[in-house]
Amino acid sequence: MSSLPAFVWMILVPLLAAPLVYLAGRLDRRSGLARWPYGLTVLALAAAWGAFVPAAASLARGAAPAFRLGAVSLQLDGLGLLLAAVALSLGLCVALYSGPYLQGEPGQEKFYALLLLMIAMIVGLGCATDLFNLWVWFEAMAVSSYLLVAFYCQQPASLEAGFKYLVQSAAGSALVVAGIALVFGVSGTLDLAAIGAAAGPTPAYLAAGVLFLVGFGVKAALVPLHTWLPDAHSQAPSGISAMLSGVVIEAGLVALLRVVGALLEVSPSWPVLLAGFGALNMLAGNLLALRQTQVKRLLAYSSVAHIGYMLLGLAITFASGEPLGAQGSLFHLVNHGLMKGLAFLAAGGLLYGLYIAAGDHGPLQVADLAGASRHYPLAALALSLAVLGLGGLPPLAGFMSKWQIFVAGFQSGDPWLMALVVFAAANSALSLAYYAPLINAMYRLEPSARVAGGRRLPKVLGLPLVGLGLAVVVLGVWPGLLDWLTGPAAGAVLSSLGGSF
Amino acid sequence: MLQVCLLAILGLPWLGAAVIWLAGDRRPDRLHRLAVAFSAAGGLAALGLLPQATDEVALRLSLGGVFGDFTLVPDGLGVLVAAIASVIGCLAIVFATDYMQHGHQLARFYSLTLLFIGAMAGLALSGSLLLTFLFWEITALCSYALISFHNDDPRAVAGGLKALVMTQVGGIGLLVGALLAYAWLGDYQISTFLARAGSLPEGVLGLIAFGFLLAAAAKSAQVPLHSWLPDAMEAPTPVTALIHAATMVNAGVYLLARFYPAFSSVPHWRLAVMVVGALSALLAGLMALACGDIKRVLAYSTISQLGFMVYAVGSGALFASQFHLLSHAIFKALLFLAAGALITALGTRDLCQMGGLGRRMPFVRTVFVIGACGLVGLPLANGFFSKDLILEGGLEGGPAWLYAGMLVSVGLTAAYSLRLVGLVFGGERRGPDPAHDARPAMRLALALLAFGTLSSWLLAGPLGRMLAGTLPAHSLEAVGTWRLVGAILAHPATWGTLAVVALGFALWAGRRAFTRLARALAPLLEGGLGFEWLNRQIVDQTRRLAALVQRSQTGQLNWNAAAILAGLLAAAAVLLAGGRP
Amino acid sequence: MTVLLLVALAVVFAFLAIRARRLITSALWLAGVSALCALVFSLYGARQVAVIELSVGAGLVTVLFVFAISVAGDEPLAGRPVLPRPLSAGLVLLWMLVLGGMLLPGLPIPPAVPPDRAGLAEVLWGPRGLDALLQVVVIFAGVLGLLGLLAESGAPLDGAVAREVAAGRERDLQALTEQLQDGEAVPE
Amino acid sequence: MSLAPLQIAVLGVIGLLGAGFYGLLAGRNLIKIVVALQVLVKGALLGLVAAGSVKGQVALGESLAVTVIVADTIVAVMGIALGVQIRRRVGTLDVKELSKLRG
Repeated sequence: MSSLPAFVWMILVPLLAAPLVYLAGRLDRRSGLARWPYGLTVLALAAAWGAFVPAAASLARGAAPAFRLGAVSLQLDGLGLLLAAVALSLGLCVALYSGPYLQGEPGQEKFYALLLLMIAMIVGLGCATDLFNLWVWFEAMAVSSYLLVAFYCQQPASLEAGFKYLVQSAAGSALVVAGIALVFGVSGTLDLAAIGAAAGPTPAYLAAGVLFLVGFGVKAALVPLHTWLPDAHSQAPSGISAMLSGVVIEAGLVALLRVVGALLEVSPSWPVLLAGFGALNMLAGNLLALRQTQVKRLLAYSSVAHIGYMLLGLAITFASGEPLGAQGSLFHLVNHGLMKGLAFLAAGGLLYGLYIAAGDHGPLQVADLAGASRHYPLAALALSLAVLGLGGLPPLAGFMSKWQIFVAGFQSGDPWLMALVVFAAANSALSLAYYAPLINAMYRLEPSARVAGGRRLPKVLGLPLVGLGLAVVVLGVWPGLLDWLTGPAAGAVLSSLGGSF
Repeated sequence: MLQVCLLAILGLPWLGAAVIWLAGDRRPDRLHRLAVAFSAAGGLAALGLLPQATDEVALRLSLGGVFGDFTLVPDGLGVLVAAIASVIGCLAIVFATDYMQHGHQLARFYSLTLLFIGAMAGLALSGSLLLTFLFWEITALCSYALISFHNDDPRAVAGGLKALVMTQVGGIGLLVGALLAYAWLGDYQISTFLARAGSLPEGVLGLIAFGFLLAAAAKSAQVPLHSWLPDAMEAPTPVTALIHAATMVNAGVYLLARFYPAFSSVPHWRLAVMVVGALSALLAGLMALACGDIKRVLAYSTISQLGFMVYAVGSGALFASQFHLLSHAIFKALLFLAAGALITALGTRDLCQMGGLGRRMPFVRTVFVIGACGLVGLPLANGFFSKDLILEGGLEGGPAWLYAGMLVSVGLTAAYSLRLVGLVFGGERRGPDPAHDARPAMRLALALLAFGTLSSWLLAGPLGRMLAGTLPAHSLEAVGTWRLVGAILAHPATWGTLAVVALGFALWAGRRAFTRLARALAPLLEGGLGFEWLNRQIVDQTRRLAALVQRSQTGQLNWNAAAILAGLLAAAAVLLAGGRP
Repeated sequence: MTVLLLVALAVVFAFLAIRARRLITSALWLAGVSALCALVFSLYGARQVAVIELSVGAGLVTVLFVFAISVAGDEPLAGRPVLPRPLSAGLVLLWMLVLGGMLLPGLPIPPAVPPDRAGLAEVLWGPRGLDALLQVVVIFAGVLGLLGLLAESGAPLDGAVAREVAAGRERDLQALTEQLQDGEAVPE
Repeated sequence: MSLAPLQIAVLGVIGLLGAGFYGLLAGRNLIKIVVALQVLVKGALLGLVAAGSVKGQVALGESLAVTVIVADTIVAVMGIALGVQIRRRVGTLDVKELSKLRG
């Protein structure tokens, strides 16, 4: 077994830990605290980091670690490493956080086992080189996330969200399979690189491209396919909201990127399409968030907007063939994972203190936050940092990645892309109109009735907040810190475009 | 030494901000002391930097990639603005130790104020466009957070939000400019840009120039993006004095002055700058006449005075603009802090409830009148010299009709200043008696500023030398203080200006003759001359659009599926449109 | 020709499954679609997957549907559809036309390729081993999900908070059952 | 007119996808929505098998199809379970009623 490359252990460790966690939870049922599953999960994710380091090191040495089983191979490249980094870091935070958050809930062992499975599937998805295999990872990720979304399965609202999520995601996945059938029927191969070599502007490939775009687009929350997102993000337990928003929709984007990269030759309109969806996402996401009164729903719509920024960066690379746009976009992917993870975990902390600890599953309203800063100083500061970063204010991480995307847009010299960059900047200004009131509410003096009667937060809950908050600030001050991750990832995107420039 | 000073100017306030935030609200007196200590140290460092001004890069931090090098260049312009920020910041904090005595959330107040001081100094000293933009946004962030410091007051929240969004929209201009410059020159350094601006295509340079004008107008509250400043008066008064009178609002003028050599050749740019400045000076002066809130009057007067500076930059009188920037920072901070002393004593900002305060608060009256002299530009106060320099520059470098407009603004300034002083200190007492005259720490800050108002014009010579010596691209000429004073006094325009000031006084004194006109104009002026309406329209339309989009999220699964189908059709259409070989 | 007929029949059955008023009819039509598909598969030479489709798609899934219907009830829903019917039909037709228009005219008629001799099991456990392993993961995740979804709130709880939660749930449940009983009592 | 196997399969795929989508658009009952999902996947399956057969890789097509069948059955089961749970907790199977989360 020692001959397995390190990156496979990143998948295997959480994967193998999942049944153990479940079993441990079944044996440990009496206590209702789920100490064992919780501890094991955190341990497994920490161990996966142990595999991450050598994997990253071997990639940095220029080796391309690969693992082959039968005809299907997994290969770690920059993009996969980046996705793994986001999934593992956010996953560790979420696992740490969920222990106190879910205290007393039934079925925690399933929660942890599925969380581990989902993380493993996301890491695997990033390494897939086979079209069908990519879909299988994707589907496995989706299947493990359904229960996580509908975890409070006694609550009508989370059942509703879970059902909508399941149906739309399954419809998208059926479209992807149809697309795979088309590609397979025309090219006779499933290997992404071979497809990339064979694909041309024929109607069959075009139709497959449409099916892939929409199929994966449902998961990546392209407007108008995003309709499941606000429901699922707002109803899931907060840790899962963070995962969904910070990693899962990005995993959809990465899958989309892989496939579109292979089908690049099919149509010259890919950049137009990506940029168009990007603009639509930014505008619709921001406008929808503008009128929200529920905190988690607001944050969910802001994810829609942020996917738009990532799409814009990718469109710039697709149009110009320069890696900078993709690099900015992937940097933004990482930052968005950190910032949105922080935002959801902080909002979840407040939700916990104000509602869940009292057995109430109502939505956290913006008005409830009034005065939160005095009773929950850490959560309030964390949420403020997160939304300021999301709004693109320096010196926080979100500003730097947006800047990188903007620079790429201007360097392309294309007036349309420059106009889109200006549009994106205007959207950032617009987004402050709903981020800022959150902060205003939290720093009010007069506490809301909820805050006045809120419970204290467990200490462990604060740990991920501190970690993510520091990351958001440090990356904002020193953006070059992640170049080792985003640079190769952008290179991977470029090479998946087949060097057709 | 230079590097130490630079690091101290930026680092000490930020360190202080962090320390105070962590210290929390538990022991207010310790917070007061900490804040004063950190800001005073920063102020001293800034004063120490003044004689060391140079046009060389003093500090360089390479971020690599598309972030370039972050550099600090302590040239005359930067050092001046940084020193104003640090010193007046220190005085504002000294004042605040009395003003905020019974305040809550002191830690937040002091941290944000210190954060602002550091950021403002950084903005002034930055030698890289990206760093400038970065600090530009941080100052906007602090300004927003401090305007809505009293978050329980919906007007404060709305004012903060308005300021944030408007300056952000303006910031897009700076963003576009910086991005264009980087895309064409491959470097963020301002020195590179100034040296190689001529090599840029004409259209690109024009875009940058007008982008910067947009950013400057938003930051310096110039027409038509001025309407956030009056609403920003909800901030605690020391903050108003510091951010919304003495420092941050100067950033726009500073930006225009710094890049003037690159943009002066852009067609219509200079005229546009002058028109924006003159229009702001004129309209804000009019609005100040009709306003019933002491802080809002001062806010309009700030817009108007900033208009003077912008006009000066446009006409090429760079030294005059920076000289007036210094004067205005001092006398306007004085006026605001004095107003703050009035407000704490009375508990109101309403002019209708003031009056007759001259005898009850003699100290405040004295300093307030000194400040008003500076504002009006009466001889011996610093505003006299700087404003006259601006007008002379305008007469030489700009069209006569704009000069005439500026003269009207001078008269208006005199009129509304007289009105303000009269309403506050003259006449009968129209409300409850003040609790007390200014407190000791307040007095200290006010006295220092009053002294500055009366004497800062003596610095004209050294200031001119410093600017001329360290700004090679601007081709400025150094003139000694006394020669300058002599030239001003000998210039016929000076006496014309003084005559206009007298006319302005007469206008207010004989206001009964214009009652009908005033009554007709009042609603127009109180409504902000239609700019408020425009703002509301934009906000309302955005909200309406948002409501429309929100209806598309029906929550019905069937519609969601239809959206997927629509997405399929749209994607197919786009791919097909471009996909035919 | 047989294939065409079977495929056409499958599509017709599918529409019938969608249009059926009763759930149980719908499930049976679906089983029909599945069976027809299985037949088509076997005509395409894919005998093993045909058997699997027949047993899983037509068998297992149908049983599940019938079970679910027996649990959840089979009342027809009154009222208008959410989307106007012409709109749904128009959108779907348009989409089918677009897809058909893209695919059918330009589709190359591929030369007949001699079928490979490999069996399903060899391929599934050989070259596609990774997929097969992931199937296990999917099944595991699915089973966990199912357990979670169908779990009753009887799990042991601990601490004051948990007792509160449980009490709240009990109240909700009671209210709901009362509501349901009321609701069911009315039509009779 | 004689159609090649591939054409027939494409027709079938389009037909089944269309039927499935119509079910998603017009279906009111949760269980029926799951039926529509099943129809959608049947279309995709048909495509996979036909593609394998056309390319002379029947077993490969079959193996893909099996994977899809397994994954999709799991999804269907979870959908049904959610539906049953919704019937229990919300008291209806009507998708129209299931729109408390909106805007």
